[in-house]
Amino acid sequence: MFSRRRFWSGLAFLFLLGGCGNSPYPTGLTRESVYFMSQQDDPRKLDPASSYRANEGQILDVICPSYYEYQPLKTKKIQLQLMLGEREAERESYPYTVAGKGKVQGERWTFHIRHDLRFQDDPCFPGGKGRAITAKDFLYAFRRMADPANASPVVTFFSDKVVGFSDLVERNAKLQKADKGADYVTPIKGLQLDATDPYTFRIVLNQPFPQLRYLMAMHFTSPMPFEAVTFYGKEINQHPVGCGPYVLQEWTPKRRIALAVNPNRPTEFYPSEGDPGDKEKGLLRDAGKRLPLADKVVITNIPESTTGWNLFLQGYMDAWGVTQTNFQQVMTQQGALSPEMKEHDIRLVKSNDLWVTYFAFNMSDPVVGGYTPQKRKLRQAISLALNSQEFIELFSMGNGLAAQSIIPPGIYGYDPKYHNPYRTFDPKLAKAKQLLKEAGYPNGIDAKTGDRLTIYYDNAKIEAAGRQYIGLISRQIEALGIHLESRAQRDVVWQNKIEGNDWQLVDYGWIADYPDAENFLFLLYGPNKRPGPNLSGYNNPAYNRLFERMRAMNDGPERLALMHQMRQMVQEDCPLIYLQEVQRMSLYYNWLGANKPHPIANTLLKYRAVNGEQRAQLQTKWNRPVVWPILMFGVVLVLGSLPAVQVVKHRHNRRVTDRNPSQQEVSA
Amino acid sequence: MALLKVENLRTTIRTRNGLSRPVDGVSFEVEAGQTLAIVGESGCGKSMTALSLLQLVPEPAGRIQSGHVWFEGRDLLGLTWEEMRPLRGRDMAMIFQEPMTSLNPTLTVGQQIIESMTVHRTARGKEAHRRALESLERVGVRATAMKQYPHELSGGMRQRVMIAMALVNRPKFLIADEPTTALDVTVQAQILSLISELQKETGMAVLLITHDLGVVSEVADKVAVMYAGQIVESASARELFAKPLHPYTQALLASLPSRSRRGRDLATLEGRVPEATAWPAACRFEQRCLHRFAACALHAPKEAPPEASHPARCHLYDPQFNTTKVAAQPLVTRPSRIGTNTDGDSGSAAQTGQQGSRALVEVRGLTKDFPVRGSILTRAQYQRAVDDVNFSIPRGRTLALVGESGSGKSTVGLMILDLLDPTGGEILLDGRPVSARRGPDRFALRRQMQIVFQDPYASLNARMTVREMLHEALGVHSIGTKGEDRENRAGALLEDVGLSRSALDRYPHQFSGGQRQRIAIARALSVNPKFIVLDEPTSALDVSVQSQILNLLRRLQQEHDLTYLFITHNLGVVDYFADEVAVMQRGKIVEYGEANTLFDAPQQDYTRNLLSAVPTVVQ
Amino acid sequence: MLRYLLRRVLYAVPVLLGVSLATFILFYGIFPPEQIARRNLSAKNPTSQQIQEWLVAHDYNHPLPQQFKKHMTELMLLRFGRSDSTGEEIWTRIKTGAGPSTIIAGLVFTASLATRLFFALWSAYFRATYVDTWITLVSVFLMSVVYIVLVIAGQYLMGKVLRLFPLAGYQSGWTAFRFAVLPVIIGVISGLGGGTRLFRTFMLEEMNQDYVRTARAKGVPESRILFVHVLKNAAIPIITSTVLAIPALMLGSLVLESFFGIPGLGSYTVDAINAQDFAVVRAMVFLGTLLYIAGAILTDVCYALADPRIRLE
Amino acid sequence: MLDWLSNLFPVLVVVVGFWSVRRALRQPLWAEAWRRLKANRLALIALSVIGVYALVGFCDSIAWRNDKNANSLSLIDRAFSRPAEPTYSAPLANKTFGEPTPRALQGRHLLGTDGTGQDVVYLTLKGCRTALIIGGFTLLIATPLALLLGMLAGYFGKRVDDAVQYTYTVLDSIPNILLLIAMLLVLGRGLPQLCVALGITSWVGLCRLARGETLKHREREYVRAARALGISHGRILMHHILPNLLPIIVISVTLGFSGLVLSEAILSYLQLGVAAGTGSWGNMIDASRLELARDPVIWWNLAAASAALFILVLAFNLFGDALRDAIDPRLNS
Repeated sequence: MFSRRRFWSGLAFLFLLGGCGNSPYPTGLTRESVYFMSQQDDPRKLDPASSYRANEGQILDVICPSYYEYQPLKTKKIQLQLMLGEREAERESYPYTVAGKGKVQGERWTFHIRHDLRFQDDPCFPGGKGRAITAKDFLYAFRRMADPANASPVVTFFSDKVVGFSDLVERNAKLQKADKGADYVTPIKGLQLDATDPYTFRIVLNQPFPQLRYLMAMHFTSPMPFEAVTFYGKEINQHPVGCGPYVLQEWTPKRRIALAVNPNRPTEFYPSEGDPGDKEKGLLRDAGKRLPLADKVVITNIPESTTGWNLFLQGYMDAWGVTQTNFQQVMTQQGALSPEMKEHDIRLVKSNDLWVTYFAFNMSDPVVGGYTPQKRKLRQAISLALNSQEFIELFSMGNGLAAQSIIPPGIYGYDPKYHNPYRTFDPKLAKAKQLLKEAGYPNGIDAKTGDRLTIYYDNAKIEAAGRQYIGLISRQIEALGIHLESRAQRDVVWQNKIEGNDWQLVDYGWIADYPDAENFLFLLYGPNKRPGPNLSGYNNPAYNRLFERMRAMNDGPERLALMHQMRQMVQEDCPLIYLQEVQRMSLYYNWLGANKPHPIANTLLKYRAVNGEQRAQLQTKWNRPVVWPILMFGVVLVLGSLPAVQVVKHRHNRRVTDRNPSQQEVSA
Repeated sequence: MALLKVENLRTTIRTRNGLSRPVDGVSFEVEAGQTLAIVGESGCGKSMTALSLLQLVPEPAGRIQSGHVWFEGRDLLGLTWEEMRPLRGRDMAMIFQEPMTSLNPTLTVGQQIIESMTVHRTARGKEAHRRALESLERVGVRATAMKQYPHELSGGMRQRVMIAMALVNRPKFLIADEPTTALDVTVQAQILSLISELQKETGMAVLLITHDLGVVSEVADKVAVMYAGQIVESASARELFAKPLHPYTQALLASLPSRSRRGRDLATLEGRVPEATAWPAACRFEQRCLHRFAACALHAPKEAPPEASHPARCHLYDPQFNTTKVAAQPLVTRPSRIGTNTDGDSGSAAQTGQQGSRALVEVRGLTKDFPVRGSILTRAQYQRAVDDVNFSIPRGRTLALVGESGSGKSTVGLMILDLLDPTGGEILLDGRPVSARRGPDRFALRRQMQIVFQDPYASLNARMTVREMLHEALGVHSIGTKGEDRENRAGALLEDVGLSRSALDRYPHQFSGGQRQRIAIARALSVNPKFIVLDEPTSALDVSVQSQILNLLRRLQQEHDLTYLFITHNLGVVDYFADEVAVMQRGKIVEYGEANTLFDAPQQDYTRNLLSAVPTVVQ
Repeated sequence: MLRYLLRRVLYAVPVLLGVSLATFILFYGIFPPEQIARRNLSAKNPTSQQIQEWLVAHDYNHPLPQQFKKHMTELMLLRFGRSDSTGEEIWTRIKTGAGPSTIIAGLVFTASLATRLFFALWSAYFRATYVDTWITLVSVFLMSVVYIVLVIAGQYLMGKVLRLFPLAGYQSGWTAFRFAVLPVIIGVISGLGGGTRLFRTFMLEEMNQDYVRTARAKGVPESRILFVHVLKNAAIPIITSTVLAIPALMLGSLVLESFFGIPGLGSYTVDAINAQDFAVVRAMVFLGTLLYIAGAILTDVCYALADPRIRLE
Repeated sequence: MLDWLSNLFPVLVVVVGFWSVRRALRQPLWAEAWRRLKANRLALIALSVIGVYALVGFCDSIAWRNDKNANSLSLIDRAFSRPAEPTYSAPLANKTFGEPTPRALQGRHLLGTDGTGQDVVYLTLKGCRTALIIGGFTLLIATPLALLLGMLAGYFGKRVDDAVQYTYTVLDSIPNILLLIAMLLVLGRGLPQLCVALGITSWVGLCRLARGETLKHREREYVRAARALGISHGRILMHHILPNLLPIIVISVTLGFSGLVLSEAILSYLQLGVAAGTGSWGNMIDASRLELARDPVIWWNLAAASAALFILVLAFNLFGDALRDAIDPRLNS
């Protein structure tokens, strides 16, 4: 039977092709000094002016570094260190005149960049060789942010502070409407080149803004060659040209991103000091080695987290996070790494994130918003009903702190001793029920109309875990007798609702852009209301005044006192229900050199060291294919078919008559 | 010794309704060079007998229970499937009724003929090809057909190919299962003569299965009449037609329409063949037999001894039961209800004389084109199906429209009824044009003309009871008042066509073919039409049922003063029934005239061919 | 034949016009571009000015009739433009995605056809025996399993437990087959039940035809009847049903590709769904239609090759 | 008031269903089919399984409020909802599953609980209604549309036929899944949207079938006879042709039903299924993708949902097959 033979030989052929095991990488690659990681989402774009997503930053920041960067080992007290800068920027007071306002106290910052900087080699440069970098390239990056075509997400950080920047933005918008290109020529007062030194530039601000240093550590301020912009045009999104330790070697959408060492990279070394205890942990082992440590980084796109976790277990990913799905397997009940994982050559690292999650009330909503005592009490009651601990247990495997205020640990101003009276959960809900009654809703029933109070919870939690989340919050709030109606929508629809101010309760998180309390406290600053970062639209003039004072200050007791005052106000008004301060648990294979997560730095890829030999050995050991079930299956199939052959034989020898053969003989 | 000797063959088939016994103790012999015809109504087990010989009964439901099939001295029933296979197609070949479906549509004619040889290793390669060509040539198919596919050939050609394929291995025995039923009369004649020629050449024996007594009388040496799974009578052809013994054979012969029976009722066989799952225990024909007497309902007639030259399985010839020793006389047709019009012409001719001047239906220059192919992008091309047809039918008379299939007969009928728009020409009913009418006028027309179709299975809506059908027809035309009045009318209609009122509550599938045709006629009559188009009303029916319907139609014509357009290809029926005949060929009327004159002295070659091709029973 | 093909291709034009009209109604009538802009901009707090800017940038800023003209001509000329979410040329992604998709879909297509045919023949050959019963039972069983469960279970078993194939990923060149095996096996199994049963029905239908009886009467052996006579005739409905299954193949590649991280057109589409990228979805709908129509024309050609009764003119 | 209305609908559906089945059984075709079905044990089992699902779906559709401010609870809610647990628990376990410190459960759960602590048996039962609505409601949209257009096209031919054929050729040329995606993208997530989108994509097949059959029947002699009697086109379509199409319609609907139910699961994977709050097997299966990666695996969610789905689809497949055999026109004539 020809078709049967063809089938089996075809199957055998497929096995032959697939026979070289389950490694998703080319043979031999895992033996080399390559760091393998995965991303669930493909970066949408890699352009320093507009990339904003975390998975984009992680790649972009090692290609396009900035003046400053974060010291990778110092996480107790987050510190900046120089990257492209030659020395610390000089900050000086700079009074200047504004029409109608008179003299204003501004600031002038002077930046001195390194002299040995060169862009990576790229076809956009003449001869394909990267040219030297000057201060011009830094200012060019600023002007790109002001170009509406780039839709830079951080343009507001600068437009209200850098002198003349907002005018430029407006001018560019007009130009775009007239179908003309943005203005890259007209000088603006806030961005100045030094007439004599090509490696110096100055930024003039209309107000004191000590946080500018942090902005100068973000990739938005990374120097940019205009050649690349001209050369790649609209495709610049896919062709970042920088001067960092790595260059983008391959980007196959949805498949793989590969980073290779940049031969033109500035000389930099693994730091030789860290937090106390880092040396004991071996974190300083590579001190003084030239960066980057790994020759290559391969980022594979794995949309399914299940698949990614299994690939990690097979040794094909070097690092992975502890999530709800793998928690049981990874952790013991005491919160330590499970013995199986230890045996599997895995280590666990815990760290804090500058990430706080909260529920926000819409302060302009007629039901939950407003500043009357009744409305306050309603919010306080709801706040009391929500048990952070349960959320942490369920969704963060018990890792994370029940947040008491908006400022997370690691930021100056965090107070471990502070307990928010409205975030202290009491299972009996006595106080909450009392407050609800005082708010006019005894047992959740509107005293006036007799209707049950319904609160709408808008969210984008359409996937499985989200549904559990909704279930939990419903249960907790409905314990008060209030009816919580969840309106789960696709992310964008949800965003639209928020923009349209058509919401009552949402949950949100804030990850720090830079490690300063201002970056958290501004979430409640009135003028920052939507489309600014102030989601709830909280607008308390007293708070606003305090915030404006606090913003310009350097850290110190005076600033701290202001912060406490502000905290007290927010506590009573209760526009937000703080949920948790997120902690992270990461798993690393031991073939990966010592490393330390950092709450905010995006440049960690260059500090990853890999022992490829060890990895390759273990991979082989763990991934021996199991073939016998397939063979068994085949054998069962063949054995099962054997009687069928008999059936056919039988069929050939069948008679259509039931006649008794003896009868035949008689008549014959 | 006979080439093939069948003894007491019994085949059963398991069905949903129980065990069916289509072949129930059949014995016969065929000598080399001889043609044995097995005749009988449908449902008598003829085809299953043929299939049983080759052991091709439908499996696994069908089994051969007992008996012997001796072929050249070997008992075939002792052989296994694989032992039997070399005999099939090599020593014993078979051809089937439907040449359309019996050939593989995806293999060329050549491939299929050559396959017959290669599977038996009788020839291969060039030799096989040569022999295939030879056999095609022999059956009169051009050599180019070798590379053609069955659908590219006409029906007659396909049947020739089937014969070529069957005969290429020079079998000793050929089974022909209704080989000409699906073919036109003229083609039928060619095929039949071809088979007998080949038989003479090769000396093979032929077993011919057919229901057409005409065919039998033309080609068979011996005839076996089969009824209800048994052979009831067998004799040489001449003897059988000259002196039929069994009442069944007699009835079959008597029910054949012919000119000699014109104006009289045909003999009918009431009832139908019993179900094969429940053959009556005593005489199986007893229920329908006009000669039955007491013993018939009690005892099964014995099979005649094999030596008998003209055995008939009937108590009449069994001395034990028929004590009067009077053999049955050939049946005399029962006297007609409408008087003794022994001379078929006189009655109606007289009528014609009175009314001949005024035609009820007149057709002038009727033309119909059908688009052959056409889409948005190509110009449609047309084929002329009906070409300038003219005729008129006087009130109360019958015009027969005859011709081969595809000659445009039915199209004319549909156009007259305004069911199809004519391309040109005009149709007058009572002097007023039909197709020009609009609205209520057109609707009123529906009451005046009706149609009865060929296939009694397709012409009744399977999802409606007879009552629903009749009430709908009455209701549409507001005949009678709702309720009891219509109920009475419906009942009366049924009684008029010879069915009982109890039929009202039943669905079409609960009736036999003949009964269905009666219902269709009742439906047509429900609106009291003046004119009925009969589109091959009997060609799907057995001879015995055909005679019932013809009798009915004749009676109704007289009682209701109906005018008929009788479309048919069966010239025997025309000869019996029609007053005038129009012969159609390729859309045109080639000959038109009074029936008797035309049949006696056909003017056109085509008509002559048609007439000569009709096999007639020589009694 | 050539004339026929030309006519079929010409006939595809009004159909494609209809399809682009349908997409126009869907994406411009029911869901106007302002909404698209809103959905794409929402992460950055759209003001009406921003929406206008976005519409200008993505060339949506025309009055409806003009937009209609533009939409129709661009689709007809296969100018798909740029993605709404990433601004990338859609064609470049189609070009890179076509390779993997073709490999996966092509392998699934041929392998399923072969396996279905195999099991159907097996079933027909052993009809009315336990082999037939089992094949039928397993087929109905497979038909009732949800595709997703099959995918999940297949990856779990073959990739994780047995470690035979890479769990996910893709590489170009010959090594692609390594990554294709697992998805292809799953794709094949998913369609095996329905396909086998259907093919078996076709074969049994043919086995009841008169010409089979003729062949038996000719003494043709059963195996030859099945493999020559029946198979050749059953090929006709099989071809039709196989092409009718092409859209189902599309569904398969959507799920398979996104699940196994194969960077083909399927996962591109799924990403576009998640990113609310209307331009890409629009382009993929049109492209899918084109492929489908091409497939239908191809079927007709195969049909004519398999069935001598049909002649394309 | 609203409770009454919303309860009236399922009752109406059931009453109309019963009424039409009873009426049909008086017809010989269906009576005969039913007689044959009764002899087929597998078909009867399948039918009773479908009956059980339908009963669950029906019970889940009958809902009322305890007081005017509470959520309305269906019979299923009242009978099967179990105390919500904190999180996962294994079947019949007494402690939670997958937490650092397992907590005691308030009750036992036959199939365990899901991440929100909901009883899996309860969730699975809740999925019945969604599945039946997706299958039933979609067919309710698609079937009349398909029949109307198909029969008109087949019966009148010419322009009508051209228009209908063009419409469905266009729709059919767009691969179903892409059309679904495009529509759901525009319409948004939700049960009604899903039904509409599935309805629009699934009428084509039936329409084509209805057109072909009508074309065949139009040429049948009984239709010609009816026309010869002067019966109006509308009446011929409704009383003569439609009853003759019913068998194929019933078969294609029966077999199409399972396809629709299955497609919900796939659309859930693409995040295009029913809204998150609506209990559906597709959503449960989608959720279990993550649960399968856990070790120890959380299998009961996937197992329950896919078993429920599997059994329903299997029952429909088996019943559809048996029905097809029972009203096979070849056996019928």
